[in-house]
Amino acid sequence: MTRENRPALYRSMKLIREFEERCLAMAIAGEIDGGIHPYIGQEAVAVGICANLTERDGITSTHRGHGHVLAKGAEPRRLLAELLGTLEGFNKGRGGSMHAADMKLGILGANGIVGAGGAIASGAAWAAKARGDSDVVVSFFGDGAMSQGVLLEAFNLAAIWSLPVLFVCENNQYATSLKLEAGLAGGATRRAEGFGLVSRSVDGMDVEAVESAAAELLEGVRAGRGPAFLECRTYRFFGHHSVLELLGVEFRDPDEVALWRTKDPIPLLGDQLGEDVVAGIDAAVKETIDEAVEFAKNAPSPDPKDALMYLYAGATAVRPGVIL
Amino acid sequence: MTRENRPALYRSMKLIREFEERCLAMAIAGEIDGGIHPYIGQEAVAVGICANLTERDGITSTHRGHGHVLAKGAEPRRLLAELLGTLEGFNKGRGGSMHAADMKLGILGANGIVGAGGAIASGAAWAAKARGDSDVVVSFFGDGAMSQGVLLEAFNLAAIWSLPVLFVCENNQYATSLKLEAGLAGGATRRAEGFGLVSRSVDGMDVEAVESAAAELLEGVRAGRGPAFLECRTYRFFGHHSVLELLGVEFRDPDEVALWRTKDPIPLLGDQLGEDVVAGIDAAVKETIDEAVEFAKNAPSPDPKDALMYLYAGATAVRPGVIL
Amino acid sequence: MSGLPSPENFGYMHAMNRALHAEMAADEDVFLLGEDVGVGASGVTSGLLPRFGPERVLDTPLSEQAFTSFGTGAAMAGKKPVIEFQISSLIYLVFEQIVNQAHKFSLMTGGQVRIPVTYLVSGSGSRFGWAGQHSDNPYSLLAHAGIKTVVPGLAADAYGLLRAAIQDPDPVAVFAPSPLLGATDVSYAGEEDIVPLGQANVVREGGDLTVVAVGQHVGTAIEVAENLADRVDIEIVDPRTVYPFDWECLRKSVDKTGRLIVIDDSNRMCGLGAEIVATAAEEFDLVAPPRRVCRPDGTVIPYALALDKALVPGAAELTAAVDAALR
Amino acid sequence: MSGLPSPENFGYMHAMNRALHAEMAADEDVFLLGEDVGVGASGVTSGLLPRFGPERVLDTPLSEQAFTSFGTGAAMAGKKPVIEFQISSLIYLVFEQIVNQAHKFSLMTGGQVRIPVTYLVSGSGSRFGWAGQHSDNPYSLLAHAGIKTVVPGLAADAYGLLRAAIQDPDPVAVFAPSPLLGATDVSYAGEEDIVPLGQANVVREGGDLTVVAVGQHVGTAIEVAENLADRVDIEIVDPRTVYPFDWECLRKSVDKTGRLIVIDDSNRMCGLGAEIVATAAEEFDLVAPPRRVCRPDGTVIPYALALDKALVPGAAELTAAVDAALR
Ligand SMILES: Cc1ncc(C[n+]2csc(CCOP(=O)(O)OP(=O)(O)O)c2C)c(N)n1
Ligand SMILES: Cc1ncc(C[n+]2csc(CCOP(=O)(O)OP(=O)(O)O)c2C)c(N)n1
Ligand SMILES: [Mg+2]
Ligand SMILES: [Mg+2]
Repeated sequence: MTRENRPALYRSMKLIREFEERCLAMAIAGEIDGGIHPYIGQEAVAVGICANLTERDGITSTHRGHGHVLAKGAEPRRLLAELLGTLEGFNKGRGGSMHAADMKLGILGANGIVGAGGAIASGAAWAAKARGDSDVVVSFFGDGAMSQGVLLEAFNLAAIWSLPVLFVCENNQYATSLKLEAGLAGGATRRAEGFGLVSRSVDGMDVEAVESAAAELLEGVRAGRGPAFLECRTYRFFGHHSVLELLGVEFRDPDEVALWRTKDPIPLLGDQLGEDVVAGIDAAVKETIDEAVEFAKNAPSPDPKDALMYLYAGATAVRPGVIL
Repeated sequence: MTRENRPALYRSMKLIREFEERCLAMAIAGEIDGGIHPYIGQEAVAVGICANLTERDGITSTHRGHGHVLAKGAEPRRLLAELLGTLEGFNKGRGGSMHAADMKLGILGANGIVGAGGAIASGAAWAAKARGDSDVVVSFFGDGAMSQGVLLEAFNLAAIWSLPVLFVCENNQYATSLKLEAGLAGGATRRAEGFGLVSRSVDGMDVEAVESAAAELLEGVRAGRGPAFLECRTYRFFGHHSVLELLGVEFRDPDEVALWRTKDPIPLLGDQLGEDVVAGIDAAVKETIDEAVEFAKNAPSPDPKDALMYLYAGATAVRPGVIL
Repeated sequence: MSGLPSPENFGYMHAMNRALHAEMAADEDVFLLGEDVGVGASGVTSGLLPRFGPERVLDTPLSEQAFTSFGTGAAMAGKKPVIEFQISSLIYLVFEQIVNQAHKFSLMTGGQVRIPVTYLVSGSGSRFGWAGQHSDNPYSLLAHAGIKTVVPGLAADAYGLLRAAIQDPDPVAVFAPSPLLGATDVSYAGEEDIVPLGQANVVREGGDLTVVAVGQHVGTAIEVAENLADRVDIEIVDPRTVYPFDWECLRKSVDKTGRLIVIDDSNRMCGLGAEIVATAAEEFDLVAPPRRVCRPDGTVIPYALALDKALVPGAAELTAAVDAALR
Repeated sequence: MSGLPSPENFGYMHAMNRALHAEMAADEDVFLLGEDVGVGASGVTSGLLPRFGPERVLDTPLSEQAFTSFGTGAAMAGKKPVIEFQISSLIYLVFEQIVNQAHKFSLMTGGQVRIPVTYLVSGSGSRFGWAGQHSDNPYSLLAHAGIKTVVPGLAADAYGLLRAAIQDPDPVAVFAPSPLLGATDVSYAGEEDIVPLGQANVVREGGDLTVVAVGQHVGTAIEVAENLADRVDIEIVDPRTVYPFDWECLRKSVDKTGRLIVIDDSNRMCGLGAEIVATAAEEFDLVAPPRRVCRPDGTVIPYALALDKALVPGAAELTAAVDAALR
């Protein structure tokens, strides 16, 4: 990739940042039921990776999924409409933050269960391979997920079947309160290599580094040389979940948090674009998000009578909770 | 270890062989319900490992567990009594082949679910560590188990908590019909290393090689330096399960089977002991097994009225299947 | 491989095997995955690898969780996976992947995606001598969670329901009772129709008492009904699909007979029998208390054969329940 | 950590927290493991790490399956693990390890070993706004499999049952309903007794109709009973332990009232409500059909709050069922 796409990378990161800051405030204010897991601080990962993807490529995402979904091209207003539980949301208000999905864009879903996405991604990748396409699927997950059995099984499956999957470990060094070293023996890339995955580690605060590392790995993946693994070393600037922000709880050392905030990927790239460019993008992004908030707040709510709509794809008689 | 224990190693392997040959015949004759997964060919693994263990050390075993159980010191007659579903069996006829356990000898159970033992072993090892003992737990499993999520999770758990566990992968190169290469990416030891385990691979047809590799690894494990992993390259001489023998089904290349049979660990060691020693041991072993068969065939059966005895350790009212 | 249990007879296993062949031939998106499916170790998948090739018959490593969610992912991308499980208790191992993932995607995505996966348990319930971890019948659990669940009791239904399951747009679990796998069935000619999900079958008509019989107990119920024919005229309802249950069919039968017994080889507590008896008590007109014939609460099947058999319901228990219901 | 939900009030969470403190102080073999138990992220495990140290309070990686069977292994070696699960659906993920391993070892080994593990689900059922994968109540599933299962509906019972669960020689699952975690309970003074497993509690006496109410619905039932007190005299039975169920207590109540309604926040099909209604129909004398108030079949909780609430039973549904039962 070249310098020409820097503004686009910046814009995408800024969009996520602005979206998440607004969401976090709304969640703390009680406007988003269930709250959110803010992505703030990790924007370079989603953006650097997704810069390499087309609409035909797939992703699986996590509980901390807004960044991935937006970076993959989803409309902010429809994501926010989902978070507000409205019919204009991608999932018609049925999924919320942890299940946001836009199948048309290959967004196969955030997921409320840590580590669940890797095997789903592998199945979708196999189907793409069976179609004879060069489409790939990227599976995002955290450092905590690296100890989840189903994900480890998926590494093996993808490797023996040589599937077009890129596994992206967003190593933000904590799983809720658990420090990386206390949870993960052997190290992320070494573990992935143990499953025969081509593996690399990259500075996840540097969007261009992420982008080019992913580009390199994806070249092999697309060419049918099998799956790969990319560890992105990153950090979340806020608490694990908005409810912890609300309560003012932080499990991490404040000095550590402060140090990582100095590595913010957005000004890092912004500084290279010049003030004018940045100001222009920032203003446009703010407008987009303002408009999204307006849109989402005015979107209609689903009817409680339809609570079980979509439970089955086929017509299926469901007996209600009370039969009088 | 020294040459002095060669007769003991030979005796232990021969005991397993004789036991298994008798069982296989009985299973094919329909005398053992459910049949068995014969251990024949793999004796050097169980014997080489267990030569390093005391009665206080634990093991977890597998569906192909007779060898482990016998090598750990269990009485053949009580194991056979279990296989015949009698009250003289370790499990009072409740467990059978896949659940044989003798807690007094630290045999924490064979297991019908592939890969299930590693996490159980880790818990028992943690308890030993908490007691301040230098006791260890060995977890046996096959190459097929190396792709089972819960076992991979257990590798990590044992490593981060530095537990006194030795993981022993009996790589007999097949999981039922699945060839190793088709099931396992990256290789066994490389995968284990990816979890921070000290790992080695050894010729599993050579009991002395297994014994000394295990001794080396167990030294570190006992000394509190954390878990280790040993791959033993071995082969089963018969089909996956006795029912396949009964049906005459073999998924492997007959030439491959024949080749491996030339590496039989028992004559390999026997040749070094001299004919007389071998003949003496063989005769004694045969007598032991004859006696075990006699014992088991005459052991009393449990009463069907007691079918749910032991379902709970505490007194618990269980409602029957028919209430008239 | 010729020694493996052959599906080349007009029995239950042959029916399932033929259903797989038929669906794979009819629809290119159908594919099969599972352990030892290539060699057809269970007997049910014989001949599929040679016919359809390794692109559509995938031998998996022992990674049930990953390959189950792999099925979900492939389904999202338009495929129709059939996943074979060698042991019924492997359903426990993939409970998360079926119940919390595959089942929930349709609603959670607001209908954006369908997950047409078939979970084929080729051998459920006691195998007599396989002990505690190989002998359960987990179908009530999947039904509680809302997974469409099928337990064919006759060969023709095994054929027809397996085809319907594969064609269904939702996840469907198919449990083949172990005791039936080796059975031949004279009523089955090897050429049968698709049986829609959710439709029960009145296997035997009668006016005195309704027996709901599940899986291999369709046979048990027929045997008992014939034995007792001089004393009581038993109607036998085979639900075939245990969820969604065909309540209308049962209602009609109980309207006629006023008496109900359920025979079902799962645990008493919160089992399928409980559901059927409960619904009948709430909604139907019964002239005598309904009854269940099932396994005891929390059953773990012991190894010793006499103990194993003591826990699995059969003709003796059903006969006793019929006698009690008539008193 | 001071901002975390504090158990320093006489509420439900405080009760559970005190029970953990009491058992860990009383018995050296008791230890705690789970995700974020050190910081007490759920609120239930607060103060245990500082008091008992990292040897007895183990923060685990996200490896639910391994740490559940780790508990089994530690139990075999004489320990008494308490395993916390942050989300009720994590029970699905460890279904194999609980149901097919821990539960079965006692019988399968012929009584050689006991597995005194407590599975503590500190937050079951809908959290209102957490959507499909965080809102289930899997207790009927564990009851079907034979796991001793406890759903305390009152703070004092949360204390007493959790202690009893930890002391029990078998695996026991304890489900703390999410809606109760933040509740304070004036009837609870912070000093309560151990409540033996398997004993129901008549929370309110009445002569006209028995309501079996589970978990947070003990409160729902009390509210409804008071509201309708001028029309109907409701007796409320809180089973507390859902398996093994205290059938004798319920029998006595229904003998008196002849009418039965169950309110329970799990799915209809094969749920706890089915079991209670079925047993009553088989064995008790009812003067009117029994009824269930529960979630619909196969429920997946949608995100939007109004939809979520529409699926979880409450006072309105219970009132309607009472009215219907009296007609
Ligand atoms: C299997 C599973 N276990 C536990 C949880 C509860 N939980 C949600 S997020 C989380 C931490 C995840 O850590 P990581 O994978 O590093 O992602 P991060 O939150 O750091 O982005 C936990 C324990 C869950 N959702 N799923
Ligand atoms: C989790 C699980 N999956 C599948 C099975 C069925 N099964 C029993 S043994 C076996 C093969 C095991 O292979 P391996 O671990 O290499 O052990 P081996 O039989 O070669 O000794 C399979 C698939 C099982 N018991 N448990
Ligand atoms: Mg993390
Ligand atoms: Mg093997």
